[in-house]
Amino acid sequence: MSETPLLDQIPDGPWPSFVKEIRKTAELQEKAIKEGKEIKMPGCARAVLKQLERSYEDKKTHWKHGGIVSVVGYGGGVIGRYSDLGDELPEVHHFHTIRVNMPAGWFYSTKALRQLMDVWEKWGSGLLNMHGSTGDIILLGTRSEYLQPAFEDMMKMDPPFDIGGSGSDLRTPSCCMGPALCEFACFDTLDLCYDLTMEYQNELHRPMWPYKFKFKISGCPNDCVAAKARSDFAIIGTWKGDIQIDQEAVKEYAEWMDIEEEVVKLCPTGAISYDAEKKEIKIDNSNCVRCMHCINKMPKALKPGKERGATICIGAKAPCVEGAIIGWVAVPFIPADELKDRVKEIVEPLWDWWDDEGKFRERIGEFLWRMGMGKFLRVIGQEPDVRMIKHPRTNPFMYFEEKELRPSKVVEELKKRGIKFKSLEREEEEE
Amino acid sequence: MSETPLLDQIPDGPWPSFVKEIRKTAELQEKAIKEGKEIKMPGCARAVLKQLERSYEDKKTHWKHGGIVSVVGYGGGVIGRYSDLGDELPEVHHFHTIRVNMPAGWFYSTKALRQLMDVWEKWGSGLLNMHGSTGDIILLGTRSEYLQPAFEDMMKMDPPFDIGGSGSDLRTPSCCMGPALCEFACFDTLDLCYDLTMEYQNELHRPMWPYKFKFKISGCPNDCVAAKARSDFAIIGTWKGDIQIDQEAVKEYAEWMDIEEEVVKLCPTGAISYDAEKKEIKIDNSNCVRCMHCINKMPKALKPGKERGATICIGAKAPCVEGAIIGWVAVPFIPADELKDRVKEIVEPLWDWWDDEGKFRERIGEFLWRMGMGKFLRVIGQEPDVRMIKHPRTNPFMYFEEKELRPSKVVEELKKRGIKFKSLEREEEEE
Amino acid sequence: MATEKPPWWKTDFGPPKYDLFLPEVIKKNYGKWAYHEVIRPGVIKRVAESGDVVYTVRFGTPRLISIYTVRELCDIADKYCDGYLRWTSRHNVEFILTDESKIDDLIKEVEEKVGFPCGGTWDTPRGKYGLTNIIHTQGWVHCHTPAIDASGIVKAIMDELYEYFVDMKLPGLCRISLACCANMCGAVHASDISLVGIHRTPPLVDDDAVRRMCELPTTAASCPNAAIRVNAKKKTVEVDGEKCMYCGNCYTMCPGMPLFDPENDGAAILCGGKVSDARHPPELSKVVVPWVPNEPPRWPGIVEYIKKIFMAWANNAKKHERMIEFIERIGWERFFELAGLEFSWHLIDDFRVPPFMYASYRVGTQFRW
Amino acid sequence: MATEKPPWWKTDFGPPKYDLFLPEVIKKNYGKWAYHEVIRPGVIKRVAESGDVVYTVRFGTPRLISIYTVRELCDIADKYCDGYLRWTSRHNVEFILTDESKIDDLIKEVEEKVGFPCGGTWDTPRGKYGLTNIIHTQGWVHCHTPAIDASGIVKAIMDELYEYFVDMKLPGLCRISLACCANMCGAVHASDISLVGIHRTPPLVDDDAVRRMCELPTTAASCPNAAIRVNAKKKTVEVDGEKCMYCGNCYTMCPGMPLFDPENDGAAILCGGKVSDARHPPELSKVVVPWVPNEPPRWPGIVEYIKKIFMAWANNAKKHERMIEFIERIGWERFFELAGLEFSWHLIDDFRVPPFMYASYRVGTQFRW
Ligand code: SRM
Ligand code: SRM
Ligand code: SRM
Ligand code: SRM
Ligand code: SF4
Ligand code: SF4
Ligand code: SF4
Ligand code: SF4
Ligand code: SF4
Ligand code: SF4
Ligand code: SF4
Ligand code: SF4
Repeated sequence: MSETPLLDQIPDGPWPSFVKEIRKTAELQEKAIKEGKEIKMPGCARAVLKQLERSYEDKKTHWKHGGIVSVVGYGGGVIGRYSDLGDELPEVHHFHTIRVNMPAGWFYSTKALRQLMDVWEKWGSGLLNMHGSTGDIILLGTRSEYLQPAFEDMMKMDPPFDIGGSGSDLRTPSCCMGPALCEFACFDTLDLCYDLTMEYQNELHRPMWPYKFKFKISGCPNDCVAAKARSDFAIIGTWKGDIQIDQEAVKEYAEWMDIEEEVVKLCPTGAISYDAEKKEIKIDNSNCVRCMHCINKMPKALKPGKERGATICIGAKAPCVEGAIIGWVAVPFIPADELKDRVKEIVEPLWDWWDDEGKFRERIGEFLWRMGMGKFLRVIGQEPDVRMIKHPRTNPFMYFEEKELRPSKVVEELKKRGIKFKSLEREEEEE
Repeated sequence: MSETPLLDQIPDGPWPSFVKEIRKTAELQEKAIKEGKEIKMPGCARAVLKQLERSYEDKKTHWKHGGIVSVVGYGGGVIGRYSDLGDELPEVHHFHTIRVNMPAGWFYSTKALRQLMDVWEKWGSGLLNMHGSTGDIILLGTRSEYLQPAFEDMMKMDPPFDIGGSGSDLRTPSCCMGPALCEFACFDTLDLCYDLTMEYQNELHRPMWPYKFKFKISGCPNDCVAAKARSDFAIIGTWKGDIQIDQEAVKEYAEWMDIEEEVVKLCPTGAISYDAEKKEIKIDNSNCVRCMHCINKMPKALKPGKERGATICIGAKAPCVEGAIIGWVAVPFIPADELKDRVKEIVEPLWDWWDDEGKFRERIGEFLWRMGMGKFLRVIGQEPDVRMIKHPRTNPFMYFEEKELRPSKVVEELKKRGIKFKSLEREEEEE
Repeated sequence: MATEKPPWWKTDFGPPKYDLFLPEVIKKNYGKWAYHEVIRPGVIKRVAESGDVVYTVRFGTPRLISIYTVRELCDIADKYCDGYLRWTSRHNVEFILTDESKIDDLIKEVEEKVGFPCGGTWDTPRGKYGLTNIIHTQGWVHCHTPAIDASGIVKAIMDELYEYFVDMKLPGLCRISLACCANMCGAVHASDISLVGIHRTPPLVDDDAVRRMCELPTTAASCPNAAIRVNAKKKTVEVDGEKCMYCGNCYTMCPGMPLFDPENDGAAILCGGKVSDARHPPELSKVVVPWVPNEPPRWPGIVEYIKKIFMAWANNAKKHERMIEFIERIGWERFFELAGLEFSWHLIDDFRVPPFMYASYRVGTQFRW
Repeated sequence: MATEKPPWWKTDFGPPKYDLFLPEVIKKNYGKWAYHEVIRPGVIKRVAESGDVVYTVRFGTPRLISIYTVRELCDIADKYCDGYLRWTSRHNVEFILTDESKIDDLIKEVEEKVGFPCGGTWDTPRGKYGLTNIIHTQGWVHCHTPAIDASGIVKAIMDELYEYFVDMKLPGLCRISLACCANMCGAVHASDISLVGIHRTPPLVDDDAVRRMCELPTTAASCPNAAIRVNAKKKTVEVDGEKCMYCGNCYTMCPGMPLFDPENDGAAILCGGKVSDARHPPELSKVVVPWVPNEPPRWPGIVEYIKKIFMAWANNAKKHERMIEFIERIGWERFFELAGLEFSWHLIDDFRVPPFMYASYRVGTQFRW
């Protein structure tokens, strides 16, 4: 009888099977050992299957709670993991993962990938996730003592691969394929992603904040890396000015597309009209909210306006602790050529402030809820803008700064009594 | 020079002037005194003007903080008020208001009104608000010692007028004119308002809850007493079944109304279609959200469906303390003929629970936020319904009752350790 | 005090029953109205299933009125309406006639004798809307917590918008309301346009009054922002001015916490609320002007803002569009531009207490069976 | 540990620069793409302004793969694509071809040798959408907090919905995702359909582990519901079972707070979230099924619910309508009916912590200049 009767049912069905991948790894690693390759975690893949079978029987995980492991010089990037079946299955007693910082846009040369696979054939389980949810290459399962040599081998690759983020640090930034393959990209996503990653290597590798912080970068509002939902700081391509129209191409689409039904009627603000006679469309750009729908429908005919840039949405995260957040508009527009500088000018004082005043395990979104947008905008030097809100506040409980008050006896008296007024300024640090 | 140069500017302009009303009162009361009428608060109206002039100069109120005054046998209905200019203006040193419970729908006979005016000519300032924001007749300004005789004179009227609510009690219920004048009324608003007012005289007159509680009753979703925004417990007429259509009347409207533009296109769910040829409309009633728009547009042609009743919306209130609330759907439908009974069956256990567990100054809406809708629905014996929400919850942080759990070792062990599980039942009162 | 009560003594007898106050024609057609038509501004013709017809004629009032005015109204009701009259839910008075030919005389008599203008109706079938009265509160005439006056501001605004009351020339319904402090007795939290009195300075604690009249822990607990600390030693409380949002809750609970500053009190202006479910579900009002100072007796600053907001809507809304429908169509961005308003950080919500379920609970009565 | 580092030693060198990994044709046309067309399921033709054309061919993967599989993919990329390949943001692998005639061979080779199916694309111009891969997380393969497995459930669902991956016959985009616990590493909070592992019993405190490994105040403070009390005497913590919502925050902070119950752990199912701004702004997912038990290895209960929800949409949505657009058109009432779901009190929000600003902050990028 099979040792894994439950898992045996998984390769059924047309979708590629992860169980098959684990089996294949087990078999080919055994073969490689026979061929004399140096493999440090023999039997590991097979043990993974056995442990997983046990989980399928017991309906629960058999991995124990975390554990701190790392490589020299780094504070994060490795997730410690131990099995609670370690006695039975010593091959998976340690099963740490290494997060490897993927290249921007997940483009690879086979040359580089092969080298990385060689490292992981030798030092690890031979299993990996392409990719982790944050975007890293996740090398699944090795022992504490192999973490360091595995990383050292990565250093020696050409080009070398570095470690990604984990813990309360900057997480590995990711971006959509943008200008590499997509006609909609409003700025160079790959370049910005690389630039930020390189600029903030220290923040990425040494957890030191109240909690994690994620950048994600999409070239347009379609948001193909889900930045708006999954990153504390989302950089989303957009534009000002008129959508570019090629009326000839409109005519081509008109041959087979019901432009009235599928474009005009689906524009969320009714900004488009279509002249069925002339087969031409007209856009009231002052009423366009740049949702992308018309452009998505007619990529050959329509292009984003010429003044390109990005919107910053802030605060997105999963529901723990204070509820899930989709990021909200914090900076309506930064011109494309100012992005690298402006993002840094915004994020650095923000980190600084959060680092000082954020609570343990308080994400930026929650922190800003607590501190208020007024103060946030002051900290990052951004003017308030109606574009930041769905609608203005519904309660009259507004604060006023001292400088907004008129001189009066009451104000004098309050000051005399030492009452401090609300202020949006950050208090100067005590030296 | 005038004693009230600022107020003198108020009668300017075409809108009727409250200053003129106060002056008129002052003048006519003086005349009445000369004619030998018994008037207990002479000079009061004129003093009101003087004090108001001072407020206009100083840009602040000159009324002092509250004060508890009442009539024998009642805990509320009178708002105590003293002037901080009492020395200068002894006529308004005391300036308490009496809230008089208006008749349902604000219908009056002149006979009754005249009697009430006589009472107030004698015992009060001669000024009143028709009406207060909750709906009461507000008799503005008298002295503590006149409260009792004024009320006794009201007792003696034919018909007598009773006192309204104030403080942490049931507030004077109000309702729209409903069946008395309006073709849209889905149930008898006046009758229900009167019935509830009479049933809960004790709750209305003796403050004993954590905070105030308001009933407001509108005969249809147009909500002409703003119940949805202004009452803890809003009873809003509605219907099930098909909107009644008189196609002949549709044809009449079609003569001058652009039915396509103004009715069809403005239906929020696109439930209406119009056959311009036949001049007939068709309604997909399963998709109608009973917004009233089409009926409002064509009152002669369209009528609410035949199965009449009401929706209960709960929790509305002004922003203090926890933010303003528009009531949310708590009971989607109660048939018209069951309203009197069902409302009482719902509200009594609710009061009981709130009274027991509500915090001081916690309105029902805030209380239910704190306790959760699950428990509330159990308390009032109402099944959860998708009609209560705009959309289901966005977080996975649900509670489960013990009876919803499957038997398991963990559950056994937790119980052994004395861990109590979440429960929606109200704890039995300790005797 | 269980003294002997006189024979006529009673309590809890409740309001007079409504049917005592209904004219015969209403009793007869009660619940059996067929339809209505607005035949001219202020006058609604109501037709019953029986064929009976009544005309309700509506007049604006300043709400705060004299007993002598009420008597005058009674005189007129006796003359034209068999001795009955009613008030509406928005401070207007209505006369119910059965004889169409008397309408002109009635209107003339009310306007001339009492000085109340006929109007305030809206004609949805024809898409012609009048402006009705402003719901409002006590202000400096009676209350102890107001940051602004009520009646005086209402008068100034209605003088300015008078033509819209006596005529029906607006694109949609527009409800204006006013409350003189954040308690919002005028329920301005769901109006097309509204004003609320706000303070802008923390309470100036009157230690003496606190000691005499207030329970310290209750006073501290009354603050939604936990800005009040008990100073047990000095037997008083202290306010953290950086946390205080000037809501006045503490003053409601304790007379020792006044927060009046004539120079800094004033009004916030809101818009975009509604109550009816017609087309668009109910909505809370949103603050669009954080503060306008008190300028008695005619409040020109407030009137100007209200006019700007009102006209931005009146001139640009489509037929039947209420403020929020209009704004949602054109966007808040465009609305701020059109109305000439400035956006500032005050308008971004930062109140610590969140209407959380609110974000997902369904308000209003729009749903399907 | 400042030991001497070898000469090749370095840290913080960062990822390889992306341009090392771009094929020539991309470098040449970088940022200069004109338009694209989906020429068949899985194959996108991209035309550059220069007139150059590339074809991206997309294949589904199980995400958890073998180094040997990667090598096989590399072999194929060497053969057809000059040694380059890429992964997408949803676990799919893409080959970029310049020679249209090689597409068939490439697909055949991947499908036969590696077993990965070609598909997962969507063609918005033509309004024909394919289903793409399921974003998911570690589950029982690696994590310590899961309430469900990840890969096994994904496999069961994708087996069931396979035909929609390899063909483009859906009315709109549909993103499915899965996270094995409320930490939601799969970011299921904004997907058309999603699953999240949930626990249903409070932590069974392991006093011993708490003593050894946890700081008591931190553990207590980690609870969003203040359900944890420090028992200083016993040097451990106690949980108030009535307040606990089984979120697992305490377990994340302290290994002594396990909350696993094989019989009562399971999945909640959500729907109606989205991320793009296309037509409708981004939306959070909403819970529509409070709990489905774990039924390894094929999770028939979960699969059935997903299928019901998916088909209710697929069969009834209009062209381009995503789940939330569809539901908002027909109403949640009708949706629960159509999908055969039951409404229960669990689905009414009662989480104490409110996304308050959220209710008014604008999400997404829809606004006017
Ligand atoms: C590996 C990965 C899941 C995967 O299978 O892909 C992952 C795995 C873990 N996440 Fe995550 N998260 C991963 C992406 C995410 C994402 C998605 C994203 O980044 O786009 C999210 C949601 C977005 C967000 O950041 O909010 C996410 C939200 C969390 C949270 C909740 C954070 C919150 O503020 O709500 C936790 C809890 C914590 O940090 O204590 C968490 C914690 C964890 C831990 C470290 C478990 C723990 O409690 O300490 C998991 C380790 C699992 C393991 O044994 O391997 N993980 N985690 C993803 C990282 C791979 C990579 O680097 O590429
Ligand atoms: C007289 C009246 C205003 C008016 O001019 O019409 C009024 C006047 C006062 N209200 Fe009010 N409220 C009046 C209707 C309302 C309404 C409107 C309604 O009932 O439709 C509301 C908003 C709806 C609601 O209930 O939330 C209202 C919400 C408040 C609040 C805030 C309650 C809250 O939960 O947010 C307070 C504060 C309090 O109760 O401590 C309050 C408190 C007060 C006090 C008693 C002042 C105080 O702090 O103790 C005012 C006495 C004023 C005076 O000197 O005459 N009043 N109050 C209204 C009652 C007249 C009547 O009986 O007909
Ligand atoms: C008399 C009064 C009821 C009462 O018992 O006193 C009343 C009477 C009528 N209302 Fe009203 N409404 C009255 C206050 C209200 C209120 C309450 C308020 O403003 O505080 C509302 C809710 C306002 C809101 O949503 O903010 C209200 C929202 C409506 C609507 C919804 C219109 C909309 O587009 O939102 C209708 C339907 C319509 O006319 O289209 C309506 C319709 C009507 C009709 C046509 C009903 C009928 O068939 O007779 C009445 C005459 C309309 C006219 O004046 O031309 N009534 N109506 C109230 C008059 C107040 C006044 O003096 O101006
Ligand atoms: C390859 C990839 C980007 C990457 O860097 O990896 C990508 C590629 C494209 N996306 Fe995307 N999207 C990719 C993930 C996403 C995501 C992220 C996600 O799903 O987690 C989203 C957000 C989903 C959401 O809103 O929940 C996304 C929302 C869109 C949209 C918006 C469609 C909508 O109706 O909401 C478009 C526009 C369209 O096609 O109509 C779009 C359009 C496109 C276009 C047409 C862009 C272009 O001109 O090339 C690309 C090919 C579409 C196709 O497959 O037929 N892409 N796209 C990602 C493929 C994932 C996969 O393997 O399936
Ligand atoms: S986010 Fe926009 S630019 Fe980036 S790949 Fe998607 S559609 Fe293209
Ligand atoms: S991008 Fe969106 S909002 Fe703008 S015109 Fe096109 S469809 Fe309309
Ligand atoms: S709420 Fe409805 S029933 Fe009552 S008066 Fe208004 S329109 Fe008529
Ligand atoms: S009542 Fe409203 S939702 Fe129903 S059909 Fe008429 S306009 Fe449409
Ligand atoms: S709104 Fe405030 S100030 Fe005005 S009457 Fe009500 S409690 Fe008094
Ligand atoms: S005014 Fe409001 S916020 Fe300020 S101290 Fe008083 S209760 Fe607190
Ligand atoms: S979702 Fe939860 S269980 Fe799954 S990988 Fe993330 S932390 Fe682990
Ligand atoms: S599971 Fe969550 S709610 Fe329960 S005790 Fe732990 S942290 Fe608190």
